[in-house]
Amino acid sequence: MNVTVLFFGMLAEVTQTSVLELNTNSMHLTDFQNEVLNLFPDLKKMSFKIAVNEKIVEEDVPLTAFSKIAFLPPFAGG
Amino acid sequence: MNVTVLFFGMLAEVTQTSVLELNTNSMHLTDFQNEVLNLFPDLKKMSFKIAVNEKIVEEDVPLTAFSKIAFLPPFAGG
Amino acid sequence: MKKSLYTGAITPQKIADSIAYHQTKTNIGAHDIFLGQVRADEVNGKKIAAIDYSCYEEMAEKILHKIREATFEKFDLTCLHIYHSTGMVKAGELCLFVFTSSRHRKMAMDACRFIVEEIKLKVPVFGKEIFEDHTHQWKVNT
Amino acid sequence: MKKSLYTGAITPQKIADSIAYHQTKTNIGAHDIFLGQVRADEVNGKKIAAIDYSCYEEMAEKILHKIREATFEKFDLTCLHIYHSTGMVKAGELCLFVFTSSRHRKMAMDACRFIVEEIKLKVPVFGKEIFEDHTHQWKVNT
Repeated sequence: MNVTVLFFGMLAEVTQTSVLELNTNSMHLTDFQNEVLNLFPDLKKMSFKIAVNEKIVEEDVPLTAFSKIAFLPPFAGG
Repeated sequence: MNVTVLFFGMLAEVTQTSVLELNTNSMHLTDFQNEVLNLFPDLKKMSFKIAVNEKIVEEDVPLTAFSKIAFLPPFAGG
Repeated sequence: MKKSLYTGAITPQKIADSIAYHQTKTNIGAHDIFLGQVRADEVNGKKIAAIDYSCYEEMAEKILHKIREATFEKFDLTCLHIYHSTGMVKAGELCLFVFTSSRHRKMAMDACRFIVEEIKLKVPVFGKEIFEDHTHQWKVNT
Repeated sequence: MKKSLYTGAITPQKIADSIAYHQTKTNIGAHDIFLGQVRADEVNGKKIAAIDYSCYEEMAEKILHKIREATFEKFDLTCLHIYHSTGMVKAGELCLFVFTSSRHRKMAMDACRFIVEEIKLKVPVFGKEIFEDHTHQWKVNT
């Protein structure tokens, strides 16, 4: 299936893209995350959180074709 | 000696004056305060603090001809 | 000595000017502003239309000066401004403006709160609450 | 849904307009305003000239909406406004404007602080600190 991946801030600088459609066989977030990290090995040294459909996710969750997965660097508002 | 007496807010309403020169024999604040309360008996039911020369005074202090004695109702700033 | 007592209501424009003036101070990271506004409270069916503030001016300025000094000693601030109205301030208008600036938010916020509490407690200001029918009562702080 | 993200720097005039707008609400007794200002910090001899804020916009607005709701639940407020800049904000300019209003000071101040902390913690905003020589680094919150 195709899922949408978003990168923000310094992560987008590393991946050199801010949005990506990715064809994946991963059915769960952890597998998918590893796929992305293998695609962009420089991400492995960076600290980030992941949001699925605009919600921070800290455990493994199933993915669907509607999943929009965002890689977020440390927040720096204010 | 003559001392200056000031009344503020609702106290000035009761005494119907905001400043007064008072000739007194009192050498100390407590005696002087009683004099003033006898002059304006309605003050007795009111809550106030006393400032001598712009400083709140809570104990008995000696007075001089330079003493400026202010009767202050509860503060209500802000 | 810097004056803190201010005749009449404090206008939003005065606040904007004060904020704008601090934009050249580029070591500031956080401002906190407290504003006191006169409420149109209802007492026994009568509405407060304004507060007429009087004060023991020389003493009030002295105490406000001391509060400023104590604040700078306790908190790491870049700037600090305090304005309190005297005279008539209508319901909805502003009577108190406390403005603290610091590198970081915590200092600015802690200092602002400290100042507001000190003012309420220590500054000899008296509020005559004027009702719409021109009768009045004296403001009591809570 | 009320928008909180704001393109470019927040101007003192916007703040004045917002304050003035609340003068008709005569049940308000206290306002607290927090302002975040971009500092011209020096890093290895280079000065920060501006911060270019980017964010995950849909998520940020959703989270800001939740923060607003949580604040109204926790604190007895009359009004509440939050604005955070996106895009370029120069050193000395304002990037965050939190405005709380209540009958009494404690509520307004507690709520304002709560919101500022929540924003720092939960809103996906990212600051690219641009130096005067056009190089950059990424802002880290403390």
